[in-house]
Amino acid sequence: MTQYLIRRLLIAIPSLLGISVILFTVLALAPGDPFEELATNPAIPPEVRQQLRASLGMDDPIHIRYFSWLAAMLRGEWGYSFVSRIPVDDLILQRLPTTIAVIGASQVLALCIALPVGVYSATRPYSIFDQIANTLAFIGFSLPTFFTGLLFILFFSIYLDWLPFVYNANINATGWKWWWEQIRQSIMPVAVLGLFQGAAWTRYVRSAVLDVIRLDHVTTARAKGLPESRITMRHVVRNAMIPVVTLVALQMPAVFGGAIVTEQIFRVPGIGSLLISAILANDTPVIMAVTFVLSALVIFFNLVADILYGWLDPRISYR
Amino acid sequence: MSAPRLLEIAGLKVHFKTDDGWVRAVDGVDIGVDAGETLCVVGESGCGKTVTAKTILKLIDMPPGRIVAGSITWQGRDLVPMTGAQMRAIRTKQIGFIFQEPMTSLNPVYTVGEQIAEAVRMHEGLSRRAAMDRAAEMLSLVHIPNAARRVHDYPHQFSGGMRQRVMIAMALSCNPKLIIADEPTTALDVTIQAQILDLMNEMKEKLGTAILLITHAMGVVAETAQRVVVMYAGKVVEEAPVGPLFATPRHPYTQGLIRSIPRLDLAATEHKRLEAIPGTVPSLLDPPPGCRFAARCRFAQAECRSAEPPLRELATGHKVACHFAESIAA
Amino acid sequence: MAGSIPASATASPAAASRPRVGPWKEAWRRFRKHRLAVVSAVVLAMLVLAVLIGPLVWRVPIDEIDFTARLAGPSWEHPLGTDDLGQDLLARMLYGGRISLAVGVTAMFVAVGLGVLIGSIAGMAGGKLDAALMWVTDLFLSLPQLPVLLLIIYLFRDSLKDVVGPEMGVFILIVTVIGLFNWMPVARLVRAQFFSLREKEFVEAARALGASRIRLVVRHILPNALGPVIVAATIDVAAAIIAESTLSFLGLGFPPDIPTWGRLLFDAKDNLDFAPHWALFPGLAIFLAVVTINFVGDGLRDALDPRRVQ
Amino acid sequence: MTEDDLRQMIGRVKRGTLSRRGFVRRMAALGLTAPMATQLLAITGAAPAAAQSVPEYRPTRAGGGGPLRILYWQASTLLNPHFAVGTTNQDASRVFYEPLAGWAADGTLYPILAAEIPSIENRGLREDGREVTWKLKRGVKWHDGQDFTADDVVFNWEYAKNPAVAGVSSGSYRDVNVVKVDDYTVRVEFQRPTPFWADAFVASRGMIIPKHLFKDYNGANARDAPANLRPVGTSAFRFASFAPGDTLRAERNPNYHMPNRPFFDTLEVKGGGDAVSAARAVLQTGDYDYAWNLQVEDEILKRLEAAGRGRVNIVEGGNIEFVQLNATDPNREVDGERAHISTQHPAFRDPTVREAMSLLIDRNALEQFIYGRGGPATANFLNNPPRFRSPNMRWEFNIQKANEILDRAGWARGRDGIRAKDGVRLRFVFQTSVNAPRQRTQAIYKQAAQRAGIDLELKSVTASVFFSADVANPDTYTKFYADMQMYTTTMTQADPQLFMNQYVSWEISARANNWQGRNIVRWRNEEYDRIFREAENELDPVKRAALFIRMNDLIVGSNHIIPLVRRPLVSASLNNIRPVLSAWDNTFWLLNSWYRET
Repeated sequence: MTQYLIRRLLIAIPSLLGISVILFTVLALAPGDPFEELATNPAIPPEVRQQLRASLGMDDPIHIRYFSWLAAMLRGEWGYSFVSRIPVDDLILQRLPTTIAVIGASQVLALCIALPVGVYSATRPYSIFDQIANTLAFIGFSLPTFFTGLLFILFFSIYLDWLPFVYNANINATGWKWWWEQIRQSIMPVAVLGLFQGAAWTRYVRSAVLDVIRLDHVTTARAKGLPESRITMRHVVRNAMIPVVTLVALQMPAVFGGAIVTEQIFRVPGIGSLLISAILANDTPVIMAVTFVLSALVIFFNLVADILYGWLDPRISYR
Repeated sequence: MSAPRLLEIAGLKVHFKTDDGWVRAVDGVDIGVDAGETLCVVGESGCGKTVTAKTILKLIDMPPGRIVAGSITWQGRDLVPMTGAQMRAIRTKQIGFIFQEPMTSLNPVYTVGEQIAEAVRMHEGLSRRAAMDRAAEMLSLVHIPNAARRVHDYPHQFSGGMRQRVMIAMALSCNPKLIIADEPTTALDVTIQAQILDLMNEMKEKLGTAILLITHAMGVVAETAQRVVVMYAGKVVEEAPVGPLFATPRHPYTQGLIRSIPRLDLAATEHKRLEAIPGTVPSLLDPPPGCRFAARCRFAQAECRSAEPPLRELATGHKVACHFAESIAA
Repeated sequence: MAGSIPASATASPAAASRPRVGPWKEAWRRFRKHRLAVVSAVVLAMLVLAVLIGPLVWRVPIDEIDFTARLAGPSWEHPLGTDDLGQDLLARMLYGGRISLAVGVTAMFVAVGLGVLIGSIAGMAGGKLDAALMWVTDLFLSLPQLPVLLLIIYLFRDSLKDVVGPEMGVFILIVTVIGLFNWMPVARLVRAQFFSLREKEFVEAARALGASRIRLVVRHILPNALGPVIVAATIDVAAAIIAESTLSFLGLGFPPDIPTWGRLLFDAKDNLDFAPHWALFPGLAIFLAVVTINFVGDGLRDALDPRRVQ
Repeated sequence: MTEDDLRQMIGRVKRGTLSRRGFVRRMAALGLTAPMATQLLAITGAAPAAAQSVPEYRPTRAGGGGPLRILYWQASTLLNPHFAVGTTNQDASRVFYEPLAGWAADGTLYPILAAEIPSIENRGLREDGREVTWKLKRGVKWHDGQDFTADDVVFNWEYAKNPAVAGVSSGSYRDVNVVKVDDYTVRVEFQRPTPFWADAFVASRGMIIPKHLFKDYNGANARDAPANLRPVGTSAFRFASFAPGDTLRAERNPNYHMPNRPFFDTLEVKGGGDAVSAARAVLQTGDYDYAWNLQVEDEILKRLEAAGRGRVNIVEGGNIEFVQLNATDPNREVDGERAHISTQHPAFRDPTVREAMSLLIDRNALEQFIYGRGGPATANFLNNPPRFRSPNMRWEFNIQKANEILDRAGWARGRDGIRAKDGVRLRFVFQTSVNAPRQRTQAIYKQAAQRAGIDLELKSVTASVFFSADVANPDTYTKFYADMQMYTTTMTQADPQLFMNQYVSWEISARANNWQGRNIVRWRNEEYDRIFREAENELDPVKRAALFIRMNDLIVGSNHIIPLVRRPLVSASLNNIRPVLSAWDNTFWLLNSWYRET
């Protein structure tokens, strides 16, 4: 097992490097300029911008810039954002809690919807519940998130005026008041994302359970005189969880990447909106750092998914 | 019959709803099993033998299946109206079941010990440790080598034959009075088949468990059965002790079955082509009136096509459903 | 022990009670049973028809600016109302719909095509090639879509414009980029299918019969992998339509005067509370297209997947 | 209005027979802007502006006002005024740092760290306009308790002009010399007579940073100073916390150097999102007190205001949204450079075509249906300060006339309806940045042009790409690789000198200067160059105003520049909030005097 792990990690290193090279060249070639506003302000003499770009080494050839970035990266310095001169790791760490809180909560909500509904509707195929759940699931993941987001704001914030729609990262209340405010302002983004994700996963769980429910060993279990609920939980769901768990594990990097559109609409200062503003301003260090972490997570969770798969299904052996 | 029989199936009808209408898979079946007896139910695939067996423990999906009529009396109590909870108390506790496909009948993610212990703990409330010990006992009982260690192995670490032994161990784990075996050896190759059949007979001797064996292989019948029931197109056509059935089969279908067994002893000398029964099984959607074997029966008369032959007892324990059974020579 | 009874060796002519049903007829029969899929297929057909025939029937020009009829609600003159420049929304929806749907479908073919290709190569080859292809998949999974899009549009837009004209040029660009970022799930799916199907007996049997590798893939393995690929394809169409609208959300999509559904929704989002019709109709159109495609996909999967039991 | 009429009126102000406000109003009627008029008075010795140039501050004690919550749709990322690139970062720095003086809305100088406004009377200002002496307020403390002295002011000059620091405010400090007279007096010396002397240490480029925190970072490491993210200033609010790209929080400075100020206890400036949701958060749901720079269709703002919770503030400024017709040919490459200065635009070199283009844009529709109060139509490029606004320019929207002049000039309609002459087709690429009102303007322009046989291909480029200075990127506005383009150019100073250098020939943007030149339309005119040089040293305000008016007439008359609408500063605030706003300075130029009407 550990031998397998080491081998997988060794493979991960070149792929991470490969990704960073390709990413760096894409960014270097892409247009866009972190000093956009500098250009429009007539009062600023042009050589200031020249000087600034030179000081940040933005005019050197690509490979030199890449190796200097890589060297800094290996030393643990992730560099400074061109736009705000703030160390990139501070930027990311600062936005991490919000992203994990909001996007993480939405994934948990999605699971809390998908698992019970998926299993229940699969154990009663073509019942009324199943058809309603199935149709709602379809509707759920066919609605684009930014459309539902807009409708939520229109309905809950403007017409009913229940919920604030501007996300405030640091609320200055304490104790439960803080929690209440936090919940009130996160309900909508979490709901929008959670319902969308939940709908997609419900369908997946249902089909996974349906595949297992017809297998012979389930009839064997029934022949053993086990109660229906026990059969469903221990025998059906336990087997159906194998593909579902791997799917959820593969989805984890998206939690870090944040939902760019939802964060834009609800102004959640998460990693997603940081990435967007950095991309539009071609702020290379920030983009490289965020995407580097993202790709590391993608590879890491691929490994986690495989290990989970092996742990859950004894038939898989690790050579 | 003096003491009530262990199991008495009377007039059982089980129909399945499909897009094209109701399939009358089992259409009035009477089968009885006595304690400690091995009864074989034989017939071509699709004659309703497996449905009958599974209906005893209500292992068929309802819907689309439905018990239309008849009763299944087990030790004096009719199982048909029983609730789920009552049925569960009987499954494996009193009636064990062995499935046809050992490769897929065990849950791949639990060890064989856990799967056996699960039934034992359910029915006899043993602690985890005691149940696992019982499982190890059962595995050694069915001749699985160093059972104490292998009880912690997973199903995919066993061969097909071994897995069927595990299934047998599981079925016997709560010392049931009757074991229903639905074609237990069909999926196995011949050498393993014999071992499994011997094992089941050994279990019968040791534990006094009655066996209801479902098969389509006349060889298996000859090898293990004490009494035989022959089914055709959802009905019982002949019932007799094994000796008289092979010696003096009364129903033309049974005669056809017996004649179509390749005879090794005669093969060297007579070079006869194997006999086959012409025609195919009638559709169970709208079965023809009268005797269902009429279309394929050499002796069929007009009456056979109109009136349904009742199951008549020609000799003690030997019943036949054919108007002209007496006159048909062996 | 003794031989078992073969099912009657000679099938007599009377046996075949039901007419010989070809696989496609069977698939159509099962598809018909999935009521919602049929309804969706009809709605989808109407949508496509409306988008194709519509502009011929409803001849109002798409960019006729009429300040007197600004933000008017649905009326006889403007069945779907007007936007803030008084342009007729029905005409714009019909014209834009043609592009949105085309983007969705073409991007899906690009994504599925690439996915199936890479998936099957990885599935069949295995070993080093498989590892390399999976590395490429991981790479694309972690590449942020936007900078690549910015780069590709910036690099190729002018050259493409001279060749095929501005609108078609951007169309090809956007379809390629969306396709380039949606093939990975399909590739993974097809690869997994290949690994499981490769060991199946019928594949070995075909190999035993001397089938060449390509024939094996095309005739035997791919048709069986069809079910999940179709479902993935339908999801891809939906994702492509949504991606196109997200691109206009950031102003990177088609030129501003091409009213795709995404662009209409983006323009309308600020007036949601005062002129809801302007945002609702494109939003509904996107939703309707996506949900019907998904239902049809689900129906197709039930029809084409032999293992699927009623 | 002749020069001596002017002198006669100034005399009456001195003798007190004419009030200052009356003089400024007459000057405005004459076309003299308020800021220049007051400067005029200052030069000729009339009394400096009294305190009445800003609204009255009613609260009677400092603090107790609770939180002040402000919303920006563009988040601030940096708190050092000398690196503050955009208005967002300048405003964020202004929460903590203060200049010697700021520009009030009516153009008068308002003393903040200065004890008084220099003028001829208090000998702050020398007759020949070559020297200014600032007297500093005494007893002012930095937030960390250190004293504010002249050393800080002199240090700011050294820091700003230091090329290694590469500060954005270097333009205002490079060609001046600053001398410390004593601990509370500083003298600024100019090389040449400078009519617009209030540039160094004033308003957005004049914020003073503490010497004791920045003296070790006066060089290449300027950007790594910790104080860049944890400012210590002299303003009414002290630093609390700062999440770049998201929220800035500050708390009341208890020992602030002005009595009874500030009114509010805490300040929160939230960034991110878009303009419409910012407007909604103030006008509709009232979650925030003030929303900055609402570039939103007026139609939407009017409807949001209907909720009655807040109102829209319009503050006139110098920004202008205009269209440029490329003087050079963007489609021909001359030694690797498109839109090369040596080429001439095949179509736009014909003045009739340019005139037709100016006739085809319906400015009235833009004002009425797109920009509303946020964009009054204008025929001039230079609109503010009012005294520089030329009375001679007219605009007209007349498709029929455009068709006539084009026909007369021989531009015949081809089969496809597009006019052409000697192989040149009137088919233009019209580019701008991604922005809702601009996309609407493009649509309106395209339809009108179509009716006149001219085909416009619309192109919209992401803002960060369009306004980029990246040499390799073909889509930047300075490269102008298109026939027409449209954007807003900003005027940050109350003086047009820097604003009008966009059309002098030595500023033409080309590969040689990495496309840094500000003359993007590549328009050359000897007369324009000559009078621009003259205006740089012209002390006499009346003559200088006339020069700038002539420059405006020259460039607008050529129709290479088609001004569309003025772009005043638009913001929203709750009904009970009393902000102090000015177009010539940052939003928070007088944050200490904001209060809430209870």
